[in-house]
Amino acid sequence: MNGLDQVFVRLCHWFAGLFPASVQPLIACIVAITAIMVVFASCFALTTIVERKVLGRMQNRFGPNRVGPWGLLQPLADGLKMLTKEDIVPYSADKTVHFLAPLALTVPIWLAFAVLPFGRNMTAVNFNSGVLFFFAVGSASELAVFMAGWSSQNKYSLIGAMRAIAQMISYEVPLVLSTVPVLMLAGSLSLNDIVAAQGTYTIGGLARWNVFTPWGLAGLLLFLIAATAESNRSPFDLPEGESEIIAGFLTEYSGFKYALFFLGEYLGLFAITGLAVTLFLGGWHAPFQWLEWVPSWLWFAAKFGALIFLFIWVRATLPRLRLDQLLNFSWRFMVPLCLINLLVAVAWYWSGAWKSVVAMPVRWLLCAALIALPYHWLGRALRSASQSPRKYIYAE
Amino acid sequence: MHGVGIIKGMIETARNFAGSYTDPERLITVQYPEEKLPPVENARTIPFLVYDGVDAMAGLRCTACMICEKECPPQCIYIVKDQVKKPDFVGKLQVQPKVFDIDISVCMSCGICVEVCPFDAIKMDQVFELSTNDRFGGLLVDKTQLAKPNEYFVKLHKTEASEIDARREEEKQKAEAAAAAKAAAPKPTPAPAPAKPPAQAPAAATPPTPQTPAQPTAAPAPAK
Amino acid sequence: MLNEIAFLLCASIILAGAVGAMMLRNLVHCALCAAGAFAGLAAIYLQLNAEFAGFAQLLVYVGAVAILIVFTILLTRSTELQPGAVHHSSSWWMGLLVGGLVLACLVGSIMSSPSLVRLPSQPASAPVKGIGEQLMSQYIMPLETIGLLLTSALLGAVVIAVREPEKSDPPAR
Amino acid sequence: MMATPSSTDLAEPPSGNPLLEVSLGPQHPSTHGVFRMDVSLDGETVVRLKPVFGYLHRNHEKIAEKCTYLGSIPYTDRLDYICSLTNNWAYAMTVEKLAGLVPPERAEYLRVILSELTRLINHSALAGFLLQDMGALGTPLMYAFREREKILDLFESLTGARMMCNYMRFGGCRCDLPPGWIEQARSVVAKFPSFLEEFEALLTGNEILLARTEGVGVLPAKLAVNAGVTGPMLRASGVNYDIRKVDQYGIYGRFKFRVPLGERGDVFDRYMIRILEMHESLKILDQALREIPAGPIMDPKAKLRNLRPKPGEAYGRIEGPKGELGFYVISDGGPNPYRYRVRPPSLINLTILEDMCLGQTVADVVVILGSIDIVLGEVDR
Repeated sequence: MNGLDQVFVRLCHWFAGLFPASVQPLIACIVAITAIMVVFASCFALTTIVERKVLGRMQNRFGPNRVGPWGLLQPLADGLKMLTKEDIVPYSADKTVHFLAPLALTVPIWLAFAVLPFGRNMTAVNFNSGVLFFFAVGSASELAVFMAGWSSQNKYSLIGAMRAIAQMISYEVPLVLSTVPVLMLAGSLSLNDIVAAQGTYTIGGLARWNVFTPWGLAGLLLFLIAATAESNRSPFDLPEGESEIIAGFLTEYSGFKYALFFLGEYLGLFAITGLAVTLFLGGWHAPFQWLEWVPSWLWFAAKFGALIFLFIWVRATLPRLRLDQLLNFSWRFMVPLCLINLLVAVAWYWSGAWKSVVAMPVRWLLCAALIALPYHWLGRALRSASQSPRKYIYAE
Repeated sequence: MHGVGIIKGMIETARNFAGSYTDPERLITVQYPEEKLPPVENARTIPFLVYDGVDAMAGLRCTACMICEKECPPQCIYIVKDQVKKPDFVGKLQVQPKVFDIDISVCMSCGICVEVCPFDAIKMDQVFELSTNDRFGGLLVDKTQLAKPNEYFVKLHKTEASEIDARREEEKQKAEAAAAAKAAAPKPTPAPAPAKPPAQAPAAATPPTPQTPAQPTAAPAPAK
Repeated sequence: MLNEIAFLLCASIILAGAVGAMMLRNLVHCALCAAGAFAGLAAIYLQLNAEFAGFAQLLVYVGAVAILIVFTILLTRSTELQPGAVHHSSSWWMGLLVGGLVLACLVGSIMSSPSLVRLPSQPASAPVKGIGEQLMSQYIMPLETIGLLLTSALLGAVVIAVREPEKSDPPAR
Repeated sequence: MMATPSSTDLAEPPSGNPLLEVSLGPQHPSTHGVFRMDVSLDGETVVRLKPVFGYLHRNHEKIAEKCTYLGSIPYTDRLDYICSLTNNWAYAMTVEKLAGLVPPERAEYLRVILSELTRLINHSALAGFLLQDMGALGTPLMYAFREREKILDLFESLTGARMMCNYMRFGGCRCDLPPGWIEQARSVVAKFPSFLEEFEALLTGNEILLARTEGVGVLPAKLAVNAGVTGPMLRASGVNYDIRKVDQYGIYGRFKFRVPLGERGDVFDRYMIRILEMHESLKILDQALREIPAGPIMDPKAKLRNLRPKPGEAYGRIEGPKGELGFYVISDGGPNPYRYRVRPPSLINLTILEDMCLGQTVADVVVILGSIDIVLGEVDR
């Protein structure tokens, strides 16, 4: 059991051991970087094909199935196409900024993977304030999107960039706020500590993941909504809403630069999904004690895959919001709910001292009500006056 | 409760996701080059010229009456009459087309040529893989390319073709009977031996189309 | 040795960013250079083992302040100065004076700082927990004061932003 | 290009910001063909919108004046290429008026059945396209197309073509039903409600759809009437005007169906009216498929070629899926019409686009445009 669980860690140690002791930390670092880049780059390739297939199936189509067996080589074909396409830079574009924007998006996103614990002992860098690091490098993408939109000197790009910045700033607040209860109750900013805090089991053998508490469940939902907005995915894909502003800030990009943007967006999605798994879904821990024999990285991968599927599923179902509705939703719904969720987490924490048979259900009910009622009120306030049930009359 | 509509929608897409694996009603895509839908009898793409017998040019039913050229809405048919006449299925001498071209890049597959043809000579084909690299020459088809045997027509439009064939057969028998009656008076000799190729077996029927009572008023060549 | 190289690298990034922010013609370029300088500063913090300060610098300055600057530039919409025109502010001596004063203050405080005395290197990484506790006990008053100040600034901004449509509403009709 | 603060011909917008002039189209993902809107934006709010069309003009009316009466029928297919059969009907009806032909009973039933099937196609495709414009990534569109495919199969087995049907003739229909068609049509009609249910579960209650459509692009009843708007768009504004009821053309007087009317005239009403109309169409289909008699399908007086109506004029109109579709034909006794004119519902409904869009955002413009339901083939002709 332990062998399979630690197979990658041991492989890394063995490989580093081939080198003199003075460079071993450096080698270990390089191995970790290579592993992350290989795994997530192929994950990107896989996700593009899986996304298109799942979308297709949800729309009663096959999805791509022509290149290779079951269309599995489609990402390769797409990549080749992207690489061989002409790289067009508009005449009036700001060439330097136009060139730097895809780099500024993609490079910091890679850094974010450094702090994610992918399995037992499988964190590249264990920062004391890992969560903060994650958000810090993630915030660079806003600037990159702005650079792309502004430098293209195209009206659609500019509108897209403005939308993107407004959206990302607005949703960064609930994104960070929804993680605060987790940090607070774990008492640490380190992702490893947060995973460890969720690593124990109740008497029934069920894991103590954060998502199994009322505040954790609400927090996960809030986090996922904010994450969708942060990674510009449907229904929050306004910055590149193709039916309105062509492709938003990507309008003037082609070829490899476009591919880099594409890569950056997916990597951003992966990173934030990994963070959601770590913060709320117990990281690499098994949901039940008797399932602990399954390698930890497999658990991480399974949860990760499930969340990615959820994102695809949402994308297949929902229409897009409008910008003012999007911002209203963030400031008038998400942010207050996140703050209330903080209070709920505190209530949950303090009531934890109450030991009784009925304690658990009562606590659950109370905390769930504390979060559900504001949800209802805020939701009602969000609907405009024109949104009331209407009835249609029929003329004979 | 807010969010119920969204959840309902997501259940619907999930149902379709699962359904696309189990329910053929939900996944109706046809994997085109490998599998093709069975042809529909009424389907029409571009016109073709019907001929009887084995020799395509000799057996063409077309009498170059120019009606289709005149009626064609996008004017994609071009006909030149031949000075040499040839006998038709009842043995009557008829004008034949020297040139019969259809520009299928212009043709809009309406089938009006078929409706107005009094000789059942032009019918709608069902081929649809017509793309070519040569957009001018490749899409201008002449009478040799347009000519298809009657058996082909029977294969495509079974109901219509059998009706027409029956009518033509009746017509032919009538004509033969008339010829026999005429010939019986002086001497019983089969007349049309050298002019006509003998393998004109399945041909038969009257010129006017079944449902349309259109009379070939403008037809330069008399049908009977 | 490695440390020195890293420091020089970061310092040159900061310097280049700062000079760019000052000298470039295009305001958006200036803002982007400033963001680069902020990032360099964060790198220096990290090099000093001040993880929290470094990440906070990155999050707040690159993630928020730079964006804010860029947004302001875009909303005021004069991204490019007239080419060729030399811009001499009439109060250039005032700028010089302020710059000199700031420099003097910085030099004075650095020179009088006890940290100039080289001590044997100490691994003084401030844990996040420690920072939090200090903020909540020793520095509670300054923290609260800053909070109050920022809140009032925010409210003021909201008041300014809200007033505009009211003013322009009557003529629109 | 960056926005320039020039735009001298415009009044300063309320916020004092310079306007951003954007040309949406003619090559834009959601202009439903080649349609252009010159939009002036204050931020994202539309302060001026100028529709520009004509990119798909192909001289339909002039061609028809040079063509025989018969030769124009396939061209009418290509007006509104989603509903070729209703176009056929409107034109055939006009010429029948001109030439004094009366289609037999069976042909009238066939026309009703085919035009109601066309209405189903059009409305479901419209709802799909509307949601596509709203950013729903094609899922509703694909569901709509899945059902449309079944109806197109019916069309193909009857008329020989899926979209360019070219089926109706002056005094009747081109050919009779193939065996088994009625049963096939019945089964399609029987299954359609389950599709509508699925569609409504996916969309009608969806909070995002409600937020995007309610109160957006409101068209007051008075403005709608003054602008000559017809069809579901007019009824969504609450005006009871359905030519099937007003004229009772064909044999529509025999069927029992109701006309749903909207309350507020916003995009949601326009979406919902179409869904409700599909339910009513199913009722008509149900009755027609049950009652269709046997008999001839052509007026014996009708002749296919060389139609030369007596000199005179006629205007025939039907309730097309998009609104009042009318043909105006003047005959001078010759083989082709002296004057031929189409009243395209898409074009006339499109004319009030600016009135509905002012004060809304760019994102709303595409949704409002989608809710008008235009086909550029008909707008530009």
